[in-house]
Amino acid sequence: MSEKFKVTLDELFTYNVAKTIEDSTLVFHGVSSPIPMVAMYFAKLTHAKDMVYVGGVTSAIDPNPPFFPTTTNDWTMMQGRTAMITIDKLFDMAQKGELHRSFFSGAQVDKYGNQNVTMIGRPGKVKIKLPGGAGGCNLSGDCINYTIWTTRHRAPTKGDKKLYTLVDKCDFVTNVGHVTPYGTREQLRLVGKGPDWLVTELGVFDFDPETKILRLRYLYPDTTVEDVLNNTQFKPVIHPEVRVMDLPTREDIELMRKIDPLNVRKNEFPPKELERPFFV
Amino acid sequence: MSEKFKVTLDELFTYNVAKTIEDSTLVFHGVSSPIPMVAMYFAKLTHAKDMVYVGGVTSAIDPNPPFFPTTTNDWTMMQGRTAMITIDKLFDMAQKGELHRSFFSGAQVDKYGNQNVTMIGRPGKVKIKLPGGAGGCNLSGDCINYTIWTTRHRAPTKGDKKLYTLVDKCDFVTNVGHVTPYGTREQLRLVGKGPDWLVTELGVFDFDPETKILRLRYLYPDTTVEDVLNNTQFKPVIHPEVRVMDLPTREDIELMRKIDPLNVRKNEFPPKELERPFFV
Amino acid sequence: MTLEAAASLIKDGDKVAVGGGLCLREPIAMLRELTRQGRKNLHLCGTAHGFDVDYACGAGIVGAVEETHVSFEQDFGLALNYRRACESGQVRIHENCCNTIIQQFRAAAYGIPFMPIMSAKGSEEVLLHPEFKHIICPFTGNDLILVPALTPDVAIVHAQKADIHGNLRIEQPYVADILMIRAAKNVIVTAEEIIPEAEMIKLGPNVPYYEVAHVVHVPWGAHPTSCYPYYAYDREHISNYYKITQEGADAFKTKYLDKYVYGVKSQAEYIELVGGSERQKRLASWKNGREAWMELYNYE
Amino acid sequence: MTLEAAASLIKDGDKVAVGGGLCLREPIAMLRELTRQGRKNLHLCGTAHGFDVDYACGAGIVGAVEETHVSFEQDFGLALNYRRACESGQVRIHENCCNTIIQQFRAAAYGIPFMPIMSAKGSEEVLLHPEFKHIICPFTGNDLILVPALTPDVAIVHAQKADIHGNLRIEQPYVADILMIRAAKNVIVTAEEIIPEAEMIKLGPNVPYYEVAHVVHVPWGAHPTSCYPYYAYDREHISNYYKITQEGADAFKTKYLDKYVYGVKSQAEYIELVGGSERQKRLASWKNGREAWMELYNYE
Repeated sequence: MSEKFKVTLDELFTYNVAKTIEDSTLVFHGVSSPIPMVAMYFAKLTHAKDMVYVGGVTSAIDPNPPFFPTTTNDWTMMQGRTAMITIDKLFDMAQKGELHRSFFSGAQVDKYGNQNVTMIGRPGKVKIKLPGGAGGCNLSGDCINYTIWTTRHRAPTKGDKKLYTLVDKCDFVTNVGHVTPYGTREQLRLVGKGPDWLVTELGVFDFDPETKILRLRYLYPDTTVEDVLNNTQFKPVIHPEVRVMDLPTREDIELMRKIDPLNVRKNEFPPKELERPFFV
Repeated sequence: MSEKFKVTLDELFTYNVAKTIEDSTLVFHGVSSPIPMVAMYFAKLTHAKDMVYVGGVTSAIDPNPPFFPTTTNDWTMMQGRTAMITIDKLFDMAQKGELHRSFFSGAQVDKYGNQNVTMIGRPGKVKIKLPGGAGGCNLSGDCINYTIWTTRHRAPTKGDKKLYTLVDKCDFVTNVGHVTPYGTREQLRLVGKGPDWLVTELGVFDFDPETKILRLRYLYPDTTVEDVLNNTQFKPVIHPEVRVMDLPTREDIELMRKIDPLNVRKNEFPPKELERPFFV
Repeated sequence: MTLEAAASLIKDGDKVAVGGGLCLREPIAMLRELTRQGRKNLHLCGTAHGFDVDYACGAGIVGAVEETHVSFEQDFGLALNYRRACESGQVRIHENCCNTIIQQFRAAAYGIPFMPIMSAKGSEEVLLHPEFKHIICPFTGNDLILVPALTPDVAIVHAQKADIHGNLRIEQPYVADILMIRAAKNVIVTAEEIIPEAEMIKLGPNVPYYEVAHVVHVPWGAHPTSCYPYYAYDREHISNYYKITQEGADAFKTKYLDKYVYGVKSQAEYIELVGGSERQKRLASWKNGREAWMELYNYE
Repeated sequence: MTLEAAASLIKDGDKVAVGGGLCLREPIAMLRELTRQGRKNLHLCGTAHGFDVDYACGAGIVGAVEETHVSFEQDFGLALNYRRACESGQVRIHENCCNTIIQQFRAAAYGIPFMPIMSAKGSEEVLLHPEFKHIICPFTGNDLILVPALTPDVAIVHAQKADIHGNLRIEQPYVADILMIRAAKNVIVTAEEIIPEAEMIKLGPNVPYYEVAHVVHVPWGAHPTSCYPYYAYDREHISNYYKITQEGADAFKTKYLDKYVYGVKSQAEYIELVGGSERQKRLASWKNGREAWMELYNYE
């Protein structure tokens, strides 16, 4: 196929999230997670066929959802399942070290991968009450690894200052990254090993093994290191071999569109970002 | 009906156990408990119709067993049930203070109602390994009240000494009575209030409110205070109004025989005891 | 028992565990009735919720929220009544985390004073919970957080099926409902259907009667959240609701509460108001296959 | 996988959680195979058991018993092989109590180092468990016993139905099996029936495949204990077994082990030996109604 096939940001983004999932692992997504929802099922149908797929908040095991709904706690997510477990059991599995991957986001993500989903401001001085972390505070400690995603890396300017999502320090730490206000994961003797990937609309990061600071690994075909630096409050590590990400195939994208006919994956993006043109 | 109706010891005994069950309570029996099995269902069908009847080890709620089997973990005990719970939940209910009554026995029962179902001898010097308490060690602490029963009150003579079941002090305390080797129930802050009845083949006891020592309340039509004293290693309190127990009606006995066609209730008795003649 | 009588058993200031979660099987009819009765200062607790908590904050019946998440997810976004109530200080923020609160319900259900958890260390959510304790584990030497039993005064749950004795058949996902029922001092259930005891026994209740104090028959008691298989969630109603919440607290009172809560005297009237049998038919149409089901999420 | 291969995964000295209980659904075929393979010093743990533990003590494969009760109940009485093994010191006595060990399995299943319990205080069973710790509860001031996670090296369970992936359908009563499966490092299941995955999904597995390492198809794998609905417990076989145990350890070896264990090479041979299809028909006859069912308990 030599013709160019047009894809949109949500598709590349979801593909990047899917690629953080290894085969033969046990994987769960939480609430408010359209992109992980689609990415997990996509991974299960492509490179991670032996993944144990815990279908979100309903805790169905290996469902085949007819489509993805706009909420994570819907009977669509239980269709075609192999088994049901209960949420308390899911959290047990995590605490026991059996949950290999989950997905968390935040209104703020700091350089060590801590996330804030609780409040802008501080207790007693709340400026914006965010939705809350659901299971994130526990699972970010317990699951072996997790993927952070945010579709709001690009920092808008308000008056004379930029409003960063990737901040030097979170107003409030809900979900724990590598170095928390109370010490490192090792000092805290947490069960899991912490976040290993961050996917944003500007790039894909892992963590520098030494400093535990976010490290830029991949760019989109239309983003530069400078774009990333301009939209990040702290100075991320730049991987010496930073390059444009591997792109999905046309078949990958067709599959993604087929499994997500309501395009719930697009709901997470500011409309303007979806206009970015990509071709595979 | 003026004719005399012949009944046997197992029937009077089971009737006495049944009468320790109050209506509108939640009641459970454990393993190796033919008499409580029959007594509970009998109570449910007679004076305790609103009892929540946890049908033994299967944890069926309000079963209607077609007959009583010779073991407590049999599908007979799940027939005609309203619901099933699991054993872990049963123990939760007890720990939470929701289990009103259970039934325990022992190769030894001491004056405070402690029971030994673990060993004759001491750890490291085991003379007879008894079956073990199953849930008794926990439940004797947790359930609100419980009934002790033994069909071996009568102490046989071996050589020059009597082998007592009702002993001054247990070789080993498995299930806890009112005063344990480690203090009183109040000192230990246990959830339940302890045993309130002991039914034997010689009499029925409650506990002296002051001393917490077993107190003889009722005799069988054919037993005397002296019989009881001769077969008890310690000196029980004798209730000032000790008298012969209230007897069941002919209809009661007919019902009991009907629900227990295999006569599992008789299994607990030395054959000779079953020859004692009673009439109602 | 009537919904009015059942709601009257809940007192101002009670700690109330709310069943269901996010868009699913939330006891909304009960919350509307509590609003009509002028209940105040309820302390809501549970896992990840949405319409219920946002509604109750907007209705002014809440004094504290101990849920783990309140939003309309990516469908509509932040829960605006909840935000306003938290940001103004009207509602005390006791935000919790799912496993933490599950363990707190477990401790209550199990009759023990606390549960140890391995996580939450490093998170500032513990700042919202001065009642948590730390110990050095006598077995591992690890620093552990001990989270105390959370015993709701009452759990309010909407179940698919109940019988008159209180046996319940709740369909998956249970969310935390079965656990909350075991943890709470008192359990009040609204049920979509009351079925004969014999039928319930055949189905196999997953909550036995003695755990449930009161059952009220309330068809569409979870609307506008879903109560499958009877109805999917009413995205159109929630969309309209959300737009009203965007207009502010006053608009919420006049356009939503006055109409859908104070303006109706019974659940039957409410059902008529939100679209009656036509609407009921539409929300049951998810059963007609993938296309029909998708349509319910796609009306705009 | 064959029974031989599955049994070979269990090592001398392993801590083995044994499924079922008393007269019900015990993994006896697996215990016989472990006997043929000469396994030694197994540390058995579980709740209230009977034939399985008594058999295993008589077969000499046990080094420690951490069950809560071992007997033939009032049907036959004390478990004589178990008694001999305990009284001779061949088997270390770690007798436990049902709720205590359930909480220990829970701690392992939940991934926490311990559970607190409210009871066992005052009982001397704690003398058999020096690993228990006491603390003063930081919430209530009450003295609490902390019981550590009990993580079996392997759980051996006999299930009614499995599929080839390891999804299980275990019928009530589960006893502690589902909990043990979650607590153990490794899970080996013998199944009465292997059914197609589609049928399993329709029934709804109560143990998902990823919790089970190995499944072996072993019809009559629980005999002589019951595995309803396939067969009631074989009281005649057990009565005969019990009489042999009354004759002493040597008689048990020559009259029972040599015949029913070492004398058979396969489960099919075993089934023939204990009565073949006639016996299978008889033990399935409980389904024919009350009289037939009673007859199985009444043969003497």
